[in-house]
Amino acid sequence: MNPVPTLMAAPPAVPFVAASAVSKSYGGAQALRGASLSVLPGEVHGLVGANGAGKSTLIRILAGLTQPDTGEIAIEGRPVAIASPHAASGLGMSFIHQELAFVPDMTVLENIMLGLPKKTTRLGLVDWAAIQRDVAPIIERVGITAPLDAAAKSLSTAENWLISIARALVWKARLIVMDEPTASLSASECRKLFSIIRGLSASGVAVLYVSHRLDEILDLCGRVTVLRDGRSVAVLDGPGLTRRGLVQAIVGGAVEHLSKSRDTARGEVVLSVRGLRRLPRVTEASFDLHRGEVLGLGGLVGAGRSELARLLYGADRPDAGSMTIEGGPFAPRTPAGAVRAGLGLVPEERRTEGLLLGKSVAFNLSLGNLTPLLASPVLPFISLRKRARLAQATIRDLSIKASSTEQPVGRLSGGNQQKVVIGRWLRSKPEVLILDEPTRGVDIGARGEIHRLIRELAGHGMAVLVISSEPDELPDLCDRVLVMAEGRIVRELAGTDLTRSAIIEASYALTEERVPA
Amino acid sequence: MSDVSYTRRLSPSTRAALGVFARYGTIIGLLAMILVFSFLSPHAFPTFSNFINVLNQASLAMIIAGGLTMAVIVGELDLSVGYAASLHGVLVTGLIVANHLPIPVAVLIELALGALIGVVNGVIVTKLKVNSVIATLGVGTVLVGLSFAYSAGVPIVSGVPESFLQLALGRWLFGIPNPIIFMALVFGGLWLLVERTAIGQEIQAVGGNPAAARLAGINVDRIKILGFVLSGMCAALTGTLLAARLGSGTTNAADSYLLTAFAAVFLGSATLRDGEFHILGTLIGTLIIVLGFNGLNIFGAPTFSQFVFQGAILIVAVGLASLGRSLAES
Amino acid sequence: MSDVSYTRRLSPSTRAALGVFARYGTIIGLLAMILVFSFLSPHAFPTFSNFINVLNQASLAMIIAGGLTMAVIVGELDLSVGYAASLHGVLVTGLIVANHLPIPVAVLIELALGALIGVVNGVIVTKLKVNSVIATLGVGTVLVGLSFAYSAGVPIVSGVPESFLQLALGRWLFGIPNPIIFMALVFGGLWLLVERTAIGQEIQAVGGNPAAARLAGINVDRIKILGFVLSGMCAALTGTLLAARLGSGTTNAADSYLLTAFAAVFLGSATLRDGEFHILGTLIGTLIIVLGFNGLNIFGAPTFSQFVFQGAILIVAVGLASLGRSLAES
Amino acid sequence: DTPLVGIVSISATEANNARYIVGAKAAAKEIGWDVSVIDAAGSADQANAAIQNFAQRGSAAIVDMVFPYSSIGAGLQAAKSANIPVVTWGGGLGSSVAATNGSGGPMVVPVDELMLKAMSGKGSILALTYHTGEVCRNREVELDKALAANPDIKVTKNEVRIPGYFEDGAQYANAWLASHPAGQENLAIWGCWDDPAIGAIGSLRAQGRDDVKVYGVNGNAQALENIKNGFMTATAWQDSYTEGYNMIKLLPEIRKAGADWKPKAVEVPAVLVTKDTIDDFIAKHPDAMK
Ligand SMILES: Nc1ncnc2c1ncn2[C@@H]1O[C@H](COP(=O)(O)OP(=O)(O)OP(=O)(O)O)[C@@H](O)[C@H]1O
Ligand SMILES: Nc1ncnc2c1ncn2[C@@H]1O[C@H](COP(=O)(O)OP(=O)(O)OP(=O)(O)O)[C@@H](O)[C@H]1O
Ligand SMILES: [Mg+2]
Ligand SMILES: [Mg+2]
Repeated sequence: MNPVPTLMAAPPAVPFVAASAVSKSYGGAQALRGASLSVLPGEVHGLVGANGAGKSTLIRILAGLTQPDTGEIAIEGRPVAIASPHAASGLGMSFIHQELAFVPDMTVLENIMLGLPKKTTRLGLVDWAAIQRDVAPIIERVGITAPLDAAAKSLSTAENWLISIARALVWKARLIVMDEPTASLSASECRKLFSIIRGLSASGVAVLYVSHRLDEILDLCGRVTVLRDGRSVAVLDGPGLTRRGLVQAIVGGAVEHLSKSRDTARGEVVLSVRGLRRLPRVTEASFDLHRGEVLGLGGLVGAGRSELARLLYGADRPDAGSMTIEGGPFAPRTPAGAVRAGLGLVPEERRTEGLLLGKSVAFNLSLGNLTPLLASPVLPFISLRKRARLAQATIRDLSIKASSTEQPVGRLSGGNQQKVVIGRWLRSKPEVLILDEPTRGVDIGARGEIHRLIRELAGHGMAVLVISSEPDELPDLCDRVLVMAEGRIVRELAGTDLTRSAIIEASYALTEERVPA
Repeated sequence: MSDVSYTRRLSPSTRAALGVFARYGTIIGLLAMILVFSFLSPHAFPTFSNFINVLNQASLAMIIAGGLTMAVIVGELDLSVGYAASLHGVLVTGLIVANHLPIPVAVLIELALGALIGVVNGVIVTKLKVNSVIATLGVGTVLVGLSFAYSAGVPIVSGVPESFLQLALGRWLFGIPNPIIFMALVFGGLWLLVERTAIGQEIQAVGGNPAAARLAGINVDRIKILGFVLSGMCAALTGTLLAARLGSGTTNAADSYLLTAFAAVFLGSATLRDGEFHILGTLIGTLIIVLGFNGLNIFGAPTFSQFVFQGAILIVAVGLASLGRSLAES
Repeated sequence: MSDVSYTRRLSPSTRAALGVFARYGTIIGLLAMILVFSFLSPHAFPTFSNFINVLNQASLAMIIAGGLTMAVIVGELDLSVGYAASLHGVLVTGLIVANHLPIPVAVLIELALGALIGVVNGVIVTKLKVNSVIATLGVGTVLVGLSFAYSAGVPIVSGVPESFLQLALGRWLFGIPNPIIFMALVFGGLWLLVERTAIGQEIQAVGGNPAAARLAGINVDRIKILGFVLSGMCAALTGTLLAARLGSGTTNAADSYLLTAFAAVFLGSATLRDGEFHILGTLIGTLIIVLGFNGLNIFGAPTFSQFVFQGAILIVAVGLASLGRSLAES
Repeated sequence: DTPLVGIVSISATEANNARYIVGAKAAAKEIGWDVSVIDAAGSADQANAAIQNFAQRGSAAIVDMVFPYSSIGAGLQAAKSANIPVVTWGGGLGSSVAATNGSGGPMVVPVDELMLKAMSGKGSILALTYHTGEVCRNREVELDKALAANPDIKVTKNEVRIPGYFEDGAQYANAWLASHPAGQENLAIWGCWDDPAIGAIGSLRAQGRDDVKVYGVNGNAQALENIKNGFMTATAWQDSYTEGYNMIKLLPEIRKAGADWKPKAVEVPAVLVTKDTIDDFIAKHPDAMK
């Protein structure tokens, strides 16, 4: 068992990395306004803030991916300029970015050694046997179980995270920066990650840890820097480091809590699913979705929920099973067919599956729902004025932080991008809306708004299916929760049974039977 | 030790200027080129008749480039357009001369055939999932073979009626040469389609991010096929007009349009928008290429300089635009 | 209400068979082609001397395709290789005939020049951030201009020494034609580089996911430039060997290699690996194209069928491979 | 086994090549030989490969169309070591080539004479050249010789490309016409073969210019059609059918003579065709319009 780093009374003299008064603007947007950050050797340092607060930008600057406009960065007291990712690793830093970076067609071992100096034979060829011997202890320590010659693309997200960590360890980095590492990890994978982080810290490696999950932050970090609107507004440690303190620093005021309105009456069945299967990830799924209800789909990452959503949505074809929508047969062959039948989807990977990053907010909001934009009912032309007006309304309704309706959506922060994807379905009002991890990577303020929005949609008679890997999220939000494990729906929870612990218990039900500890 | 603190490298006004340059650079370049050539050849270059002549000459390449733009907007390349246009030229004269079909019927058959070739390209790319470079190269090569099979490579010449030639040589509207009219109609139509219709929004979405477009409920395959169909139809129109202009259908008459069209489309992507392909850009791109060729010729520049000019203008225009853009954003 | 139910589309064994087909389909196709031609022309086609003959013919296209593979592995296209090879052919004969340089010196100068052209391509793509299609098309066009400037388009013929011709016509090792030796050296070298060295790892990473490679601290720009340099050097070697084979340096002698090389590289990507570009695949891809040409020639197939074959084999090979792959995975 | 003659064509798309092949086939039928044609699509390397392939097949003779003997070194070597005679059409006589005809250079002389007579020593010429082609180069040399005696004629030379000669011819004509307005001097456009000139005619017609005389060489069907319609002034018709026919008829002789064969040129004279002679010409050679 690794010890939790003790809360140090007086920090040692020289921080490993210290950034001071860093500013950075992208075109018109001011991402950082004189932010500061210092990470001590061997500490686990948290970095938190609302969406768009500038966390990723600060990290990208440390990584040499972008250059700040002004500011100073020092490593062990010596000022440095970090011109490239190469320079950053030369300074003893290793990064695990928000968007996972690995080469899908290369093997696990090749990905671990990516960009690192490699042992060669006398002929100048890479000596993979020697390298494998060298990294074996690290692989053991990190807990990679996949064969080293498997292609990285055949691995799960969690295993690819482990690859990144292994790379950092091989490089003997003094600081490992992790940008929202747990966003796509299961609870057990999270626990494993935490113990690795503690081990690193104990062996003198500093970790800079970015997350929206405050429980993790409180659990792991000795000190926490809070960013708000590009400024570092607080550094909390010791007794000052509390959930309440963090929330106040992040939001800059008090947060109201969502109280669930239980008055929505559940209507007739809209979508009915029977025996849906697509091996290997979905074994059997049967359920009914009612008008006006928010149905949660809980479980561990990899339980097959996203796959199930894709089946409902016609993005994949099932092996067996049947569906009806509003009593009529429903067998979508494409997402277009599903949309016509009255479905909508907010996909899990918003940047790659949800958005056209180069196009404007208005364009993205109107995508897939162009009928309201038609200038006249007879001609096929659309009205750009209508598009802008509708976009403006949606931006207002969802309080999306965008400079204008014409701003490219790729320049919004993660949370605001997510709101744009949801906003798309706000106008077309599908019968059934599926949201896959709608609040992943979304700050607590925005998360509250998104929850309120979901309830509101249900209140207007929409049937909503919410997939979430955070057990906390579903009990507050949903009328009823189905728990999936290993491709099956294993439990239905509603009413007073619907609690966080019941979801967790059901999620592990199958796993624990099969994998003896 | 040297000073390593960061200072802002570019002032906001410099950045803004660079941004303007990135967007309007090619247009500025076009205007500068026109000025220089007007200065060098004041009597021959900047005349209305020369402009009409150049535009008339360029119209065919422009039509094919307009079609190609549709293929690249949906994210695919269409290397078959040159070969296809050559084949259409052979077939349309064959239909008129050998099969005695009325001209409008022959032209309509070509347009339908162009659409069909587009469908074939599109289906191979979307359903067989063949990379579009290889698919359209393959289809183009097959088309050359078909052209040989039809004509044994011998141009179809005799008996081409004058009324067919008038398609390209006539001036049916206000004394403007017909090819210019056709070109204007094609560009106007495509511009409206892409920028102002619902289908156009879907076309742009498919080009921007096919995965997201698909999940937003757009039938991506159908839109991609549509891009190829428009490209194929434009190739058919170009091939037909070229046959009318030359008075014959020749197996490789239009092959060389491929490179011109490509260059125009990519030059266009450096114009006005940030590296996106669009119809207006293609228009400006073709103008740069043909006016440059014309101006250099009138000035009497040697052959080699024309190649150098054509190659260099591409790199310089696109390079400066993207450099300006990335500096402005940095 | 009718029950719309699904049934499993493919049995596991069918899927496995399709997977095999996707990987080995092009090789199976190659073998089938050899069988068919052997059957059609039993005396002329399946002989050792014909095989050597074919390989000899193919070697030049193979070398240029091997170089092109390096450019596409790092994720870029190099459309300048054909024009560059033509220019090298003109220059190397010029250096030997007009400047009386010793042959090895002239060849080394060409290789250095080829590397330089690669650097130019690479810098334009990575630093000016110009799309590689447009950059290499532009550079290629400039090279055509330079070739004209040097030779006015007139082939350099008289005074080419016999010893230079021996570079391509000689059989210095075990009676194997020299081009085959050069080709084997190039492919062996490139294969070792990509598959077995540290730089090769970086090359693969840049091609597989440039963003990830950059984050891992790999100097992506330098690796991309390296890809262009290797492509440029292979073009130089091909151009030089072609000049030796033809006994003259001609402005457009090697232009047509571009299409062959492209087709070979993409055919190769359908071989053994899942749609990745790789050296071994390119080898097999070129063999298919060249053996097809040779077999049809020997069989005496009409001209049009050669085009149709070349186009169709591309589509069929790549199409079946990717279809097999996606069905196997579905 | 019937003997086989292998023909390697630079471009079966080109009308004269096609006509030569037709003539060759007719003759081959008469002497009972088989004919096989490979299109090298303009690539000298493919031409070499094709010649090697014919050698491999053990053909009785090989015809090289248009590729100069200097660019088919590897092919000639293969044919020589297999004892197969190679003849050229427009490829010249040299190395181990046994016979040639169709060396198109001198064909242009009557065209040049006609053109210069019409200009009577004054005016401007747009010459559309193609340096890479041996035949075109020879014709340009003839033109330069003829022009040397006419210092007051200004010549603008532009290089066309293959493919792309129609478009190039048209674009060069456009630019040249812009600085040579009608009614000021004698104007002529000269193509080193018909096709670029036909491209230029497209420009003339589009601009409604009828003051420019246009000259081509080869006399392909399209050029003849243009002469009939009055858009082209003159061309020299190459009787490539007869050239192909005669050459194939020669092959058995060459084979019989073996090592004793003396390489020689067997030229067929070209026919100057103008507006005045076109009707007679067509009556005499109806297949020239095909
Ligand atoms: N490439 C870019 N171009 C323009 N603006 C950008 C770019 N990257 C970030 N921004 C802007 O900078 C601000 C800070 O973004 P950043 O990604 O650093 O936030 P974050 O704190 O990581 O948010 P999240 O929690 O959502 O990931 C946002 O307003 C964003 O819109
Ligand atoms: N083709 C695949 N091969 C291997 N692993 C995969 C594959 N597709 C998905 N995965 C992994 O499976 C998990 C996701 O599976 P799926 O999306 O079906 O489940 P989920 O319950 O929706 O999980 P999540 O919470 O990530 O949405 C991820 O860890 C992902 O990396
Ligand atoms: Mg972030
Ligand atoms: Mg999921």
